[in-house]
Amino acid sequence: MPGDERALEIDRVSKYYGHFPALRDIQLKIEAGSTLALLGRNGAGKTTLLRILAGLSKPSEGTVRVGGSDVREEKTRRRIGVLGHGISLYDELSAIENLKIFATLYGYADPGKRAGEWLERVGLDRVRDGLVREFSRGMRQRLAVARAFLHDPEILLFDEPFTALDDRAIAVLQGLLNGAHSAGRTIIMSTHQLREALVLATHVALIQRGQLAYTGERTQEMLDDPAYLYRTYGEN
Amino acid sequence: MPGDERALEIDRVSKYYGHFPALRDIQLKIEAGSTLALLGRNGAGKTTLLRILAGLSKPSEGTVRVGGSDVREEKTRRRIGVLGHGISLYDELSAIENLKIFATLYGYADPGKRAGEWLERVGLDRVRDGLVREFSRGMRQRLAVARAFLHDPEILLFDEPFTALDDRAIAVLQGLLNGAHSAGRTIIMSTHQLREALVLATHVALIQRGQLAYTGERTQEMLDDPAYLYRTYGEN
Amino acid sequence: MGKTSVGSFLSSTVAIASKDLRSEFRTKEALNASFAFSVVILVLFSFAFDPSSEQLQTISGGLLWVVFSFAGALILNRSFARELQNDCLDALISSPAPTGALFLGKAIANFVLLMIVELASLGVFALFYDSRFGAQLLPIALVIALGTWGITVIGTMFSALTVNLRMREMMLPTLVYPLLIPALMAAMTLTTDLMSGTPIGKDNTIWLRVLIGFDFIYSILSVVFIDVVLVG
Amino acid sequence: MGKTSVGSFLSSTVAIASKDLRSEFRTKEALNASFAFSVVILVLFSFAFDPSSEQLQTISGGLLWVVFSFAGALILNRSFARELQNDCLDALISSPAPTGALFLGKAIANFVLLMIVELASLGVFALFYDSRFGAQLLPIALVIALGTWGITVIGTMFSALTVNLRMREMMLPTLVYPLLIPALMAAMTLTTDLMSGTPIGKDNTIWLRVLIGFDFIYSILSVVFIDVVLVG
Amino acid sequence: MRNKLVFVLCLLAAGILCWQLYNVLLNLPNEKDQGAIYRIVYFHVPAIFTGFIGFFIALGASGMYLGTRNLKYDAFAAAVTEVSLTFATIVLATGMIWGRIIWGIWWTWDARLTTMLVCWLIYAGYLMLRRAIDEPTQRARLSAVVSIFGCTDIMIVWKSIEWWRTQHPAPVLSVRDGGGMAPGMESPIYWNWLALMCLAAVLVIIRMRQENMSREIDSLRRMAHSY
Ligand code: HEM
Ligand SMILES: Nc1ncnc2c1ncn2[C@@H]1O[C@H](COP(=O)(O)OP(=O)(O)OP(=O)(O)O)[C@@H](O)[C@H]1O
Ligand SMILES: Nc1ncnc2c1ncn2[C@@H]1O[C@H](COP(=O)(O)OP(=O)(O)OP(=O)(O)O)[C@@H](O)[C@H]1O
Ligand SMILES: [Mg+2]
Ligand SMILES: [Mg+2]
Repeated sequence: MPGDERALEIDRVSKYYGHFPALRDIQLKIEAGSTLALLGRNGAGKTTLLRILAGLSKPSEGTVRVGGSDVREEKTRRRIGVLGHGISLYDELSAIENLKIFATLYGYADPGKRAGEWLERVGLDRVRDGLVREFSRGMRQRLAVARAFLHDPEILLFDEPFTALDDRAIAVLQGLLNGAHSAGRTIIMSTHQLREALVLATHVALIQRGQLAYTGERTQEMLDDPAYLYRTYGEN
Repeated sequence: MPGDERALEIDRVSKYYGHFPALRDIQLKIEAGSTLALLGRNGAGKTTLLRILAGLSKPSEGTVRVGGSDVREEKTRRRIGVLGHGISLYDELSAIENLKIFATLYGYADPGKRAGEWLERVGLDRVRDGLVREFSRGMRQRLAVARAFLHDPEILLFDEPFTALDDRAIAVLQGLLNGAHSAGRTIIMSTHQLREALVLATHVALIQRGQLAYTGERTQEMLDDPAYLYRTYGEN
Repeated sequence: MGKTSVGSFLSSTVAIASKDLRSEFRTKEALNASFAFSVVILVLFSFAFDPSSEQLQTISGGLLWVVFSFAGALILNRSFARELQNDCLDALISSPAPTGALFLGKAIANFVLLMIVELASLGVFALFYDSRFGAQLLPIALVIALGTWGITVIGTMFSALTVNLRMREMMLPTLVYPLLIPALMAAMTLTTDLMSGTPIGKDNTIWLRVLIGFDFIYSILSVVFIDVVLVG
Repeated sequence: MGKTSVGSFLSSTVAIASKDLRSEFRTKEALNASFAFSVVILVLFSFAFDPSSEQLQTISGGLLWVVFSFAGALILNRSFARELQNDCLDALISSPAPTGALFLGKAIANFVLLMIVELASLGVFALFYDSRFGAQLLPIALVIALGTWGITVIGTMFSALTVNLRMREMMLPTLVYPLLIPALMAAMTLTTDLMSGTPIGKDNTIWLRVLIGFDFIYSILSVVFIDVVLVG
Repeated sequence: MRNKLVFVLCLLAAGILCWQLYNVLLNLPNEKDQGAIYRIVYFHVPAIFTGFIGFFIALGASGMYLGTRNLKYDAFAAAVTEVSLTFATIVLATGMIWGRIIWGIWWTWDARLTTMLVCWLIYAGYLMLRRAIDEPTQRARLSAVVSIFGCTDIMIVWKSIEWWRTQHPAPVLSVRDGGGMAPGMESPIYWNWLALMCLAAVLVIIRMRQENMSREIDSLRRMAHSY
């Protein structure tokens, strides 16, 4: 498929746990620069799909490609940033140490500099040598964002980013996401907090029992009444 | 203090982790039959307070009393039901076995009968012998509710009950809570999902850095604009 | 404590013990692993020490208890860790069952599981190392039961104590084994004596007393302090 | 593999190894626990076997490796478990660093930690059991390094393999120790020989070869299969 | 079709076993040193051959699984390992009985015996690992790796003991370099081996069917309980 070199293409992806199909035949193309809200009930398969996109698990069938190459390839992984349920930080290490490790893994020549820049960007340079163990939940969350997006990935994956965060933390995160969107990043996030997600989304995908039930642009209708999607396309 | 024999009284409760005050001088009386939404930012101390109310941890100072007796007393614990972050069920045991254990611990003469009744009530009698490990998240949640309220407690404590649940599961839980409220139970729940909580609440308490910043009845104002409370009483 | 209170203490104890036993017997994972581990230790020791030597009789008691305490650690490790899975421990603690009953129930379940593994290992040991227990079967069984109860009480207590620590797997052995040394010493001496045909008599009753004293003191201490450990 | 690719493999390996070492040296928890455990085992064995006996020379090699492998398990256990805490493993796997570098980095860190604990235990051992290593110091060091690398490779690999299992603490020893037996057998024989003054010569070069072969084969196998284990 | 195969193999195994049992017990003379007990060799040796062949087949199947990710290979590997472990147990049991009579002890820490025990432990670990993992795909993947590591290990152990003097008899069969048995006494070993191979095949087929079935049931139940 020629066209956008940076788009993420999910091509007939299925994932079986034994014989149980957690995902069936997902076919989806995500345009570069769009923000996709991945919706679906508990157990629909959102986390499974995101883990496959992140290269953390392999699809049983089908492929996921970014600009034509597989997600498990080294150069593709460099283009993807992931923030899952956990914050993926080492409690016993300091903020700067945590970021430096990942900067090294992503092949930066001067990991210390890169790490320092990001600490500043998320407002943690004051506590650069503080151990993560001593950070509050909000600080941890910000550091986690810095860790995940240190390498300026084109594609950002979030699994339930708003869960268990308070209003202020959600606002901060929304701000970051908005910034990434304006900078032309592709964002994919799964969530149950429809209201918070739909504000940001340009596109919506609804998964139902492992199958894609709906995909399209986000409409005003959805914003006004978040339950609309489930009512219209979801089973009951 | 004479008056309502069934009220929950929190009397100058403080909790220190080392020198760090997670709760300071909390003074609060919760009337029998009310539904209290316990609000506060991340790290405010909601979970700490709920664990103290549940008798899972001891306050450093102050007391918590139900009808005049301490929460760690046996007869008081019988009046309290708790549902925390975890579902508190054994994955390797079946639904009925799980409930039977707790019915025995709560001293029921015929634990099997009690367990069976509750399975019916939450609609899981069809899978009474299924192992919890194989249940979906929704089924687990319903069984957890049955486990927590098996002994018909007067006081129900919930820590972030809506987190990570989908719309349908939230509706089921709200229904159960509404039912408990109509039956005259006292409900205390902490949450960040203000909208869902405020619909149910009769009272609201806002904790800020371990201190009680506001307490009172829920007003129409709050319902219309959930952020109102934080704006008015919260710091920024 | 009134009569009903004793009754509810007992029924809680039984409920906890039977829950643990039932879930273990359903999968048999800890039993199998612990038994396999004890066979592995026997094999390792057979390389480390020449098992065909004369000296074997004098060390077999020691060897046996080393195997018991290491293989048992696998079972004890899981005892309270089993409750962490879905925060089950919180539900148990917030129930009206006294924490003492909780502890006793778990200890009893662990004791039963340990005894099963130990009897199986004993059989393997007898086969592999050509030992005979025939003559002193009853006293040996008594010593094993007493020693095992010692391991169980300390192990269960510290399983509770370490359950919420980050370093659970490491802290448990570091804390438990040093404490167990008197009980293990007594059990080792008695077992070796009995296996070499010396009955329990004037020379070694002191060890028996140490063992019984150990069990008694730590059982009491554990039941008293378990509430502090679990609730605070 | 181009030049830069080798370079990035190496720098990832170093980053992982130094991260593990740094966080361990900061708390020293695993080191302390593992060392304490090895002392406890030595004490236990000194009760189980008469350490003043003549026979000691013939068993000291065996004893040493039993101590090493048990105390080392505490460190290896934590190796990948350390990554579970905040789902750090996911971040590592989704980074462009090859999983082979991940494995090697962790293995190197574990090797260093194990060697530290082993040297410390060796000192304690020499004190307790009045052994002397002087004469064959270099060959003994070589054997210890080879044996330790064997334990490390298998231990790290299976730490990765079991990291997501419910029964991690039990499955790890059950799988690892039987696999380690050839390496341990070889290391035990060589150490005992060297400690009793026999140099490595025609009788026991075969054991040296077994040890080297073991290390070699499993290092290769692990680097090849780690991706299957971690990603799928 | 499969049922017929199972039936035929069963008949074959039973026929050969009966014939050879008759032959071994009633026709063959006692051995000059060992007396009657030597006859246990007709089960001891065929069982070990069957078992080891099984472990190697399991290694192949595990490799195939990792290559193709087809769960059929996993079921096959599991079934073969399980059956082979049974035969390994038979070797241990018959060997121990034999040793009790000939050597007067149940067990000696001789290299061959120890190797066999290590082998048994490794594959017992494999089966325990399988039981500890619920999710079939993960189970297949991880246990395939264990199978590969285990088989390698057994080859190493096997190699490493070739230089040990053992109490256990050295190879005696003429196909190897021994040739110390009378021809008439040797042939029942091969016949019994054939019979045990048939038996093993039957067990593997049945076990595989069961494995597939239980996975089917498991996923149906999951399907019913999820969502
Ligand atoms: C538990 C005890 C025993 C075990 C685990 C055991 C194990 C084995 C194994 C693994 C083999 C195959 C070796 C090979 O083919 O190289 C074997 C073969 C054999 N075993 Fe045993 N054995 C045991 C006891 C005995 C005893 C007591 C005897 C008789 C004194 C015996 C006689 C033989 C013979 C004659 C062979 C055939 C050797 C050949 O030609 O390959 N085994 N045994
Ligand atoms: N490791 C696993 N083994 C077996 N089944 C699994 C595994 N992981 C997920 N599943 C199943 O796959 C389905 C999809 O799970 P997934 O976690 O992707 O759902 P989700 O959409 O993220 O749900 P939630 O909103 O609850 O997070 C579920 O039915 C789940 O039970
Ligand atoms: N076991 C502990 N040891 C040390 N500090 C703790 C412990 N538990 C909680 N705290 C601290 O006490 C404070 C209150 O924590 P708590 O979990 O009660 O907050 P919360 O209101 O439930 O927050 P959230 O909304 O994030 O769940 C926090 O600052 C937290 O860091
Ligand atoms: Mg999810
Ligand atoms: Mg909380």
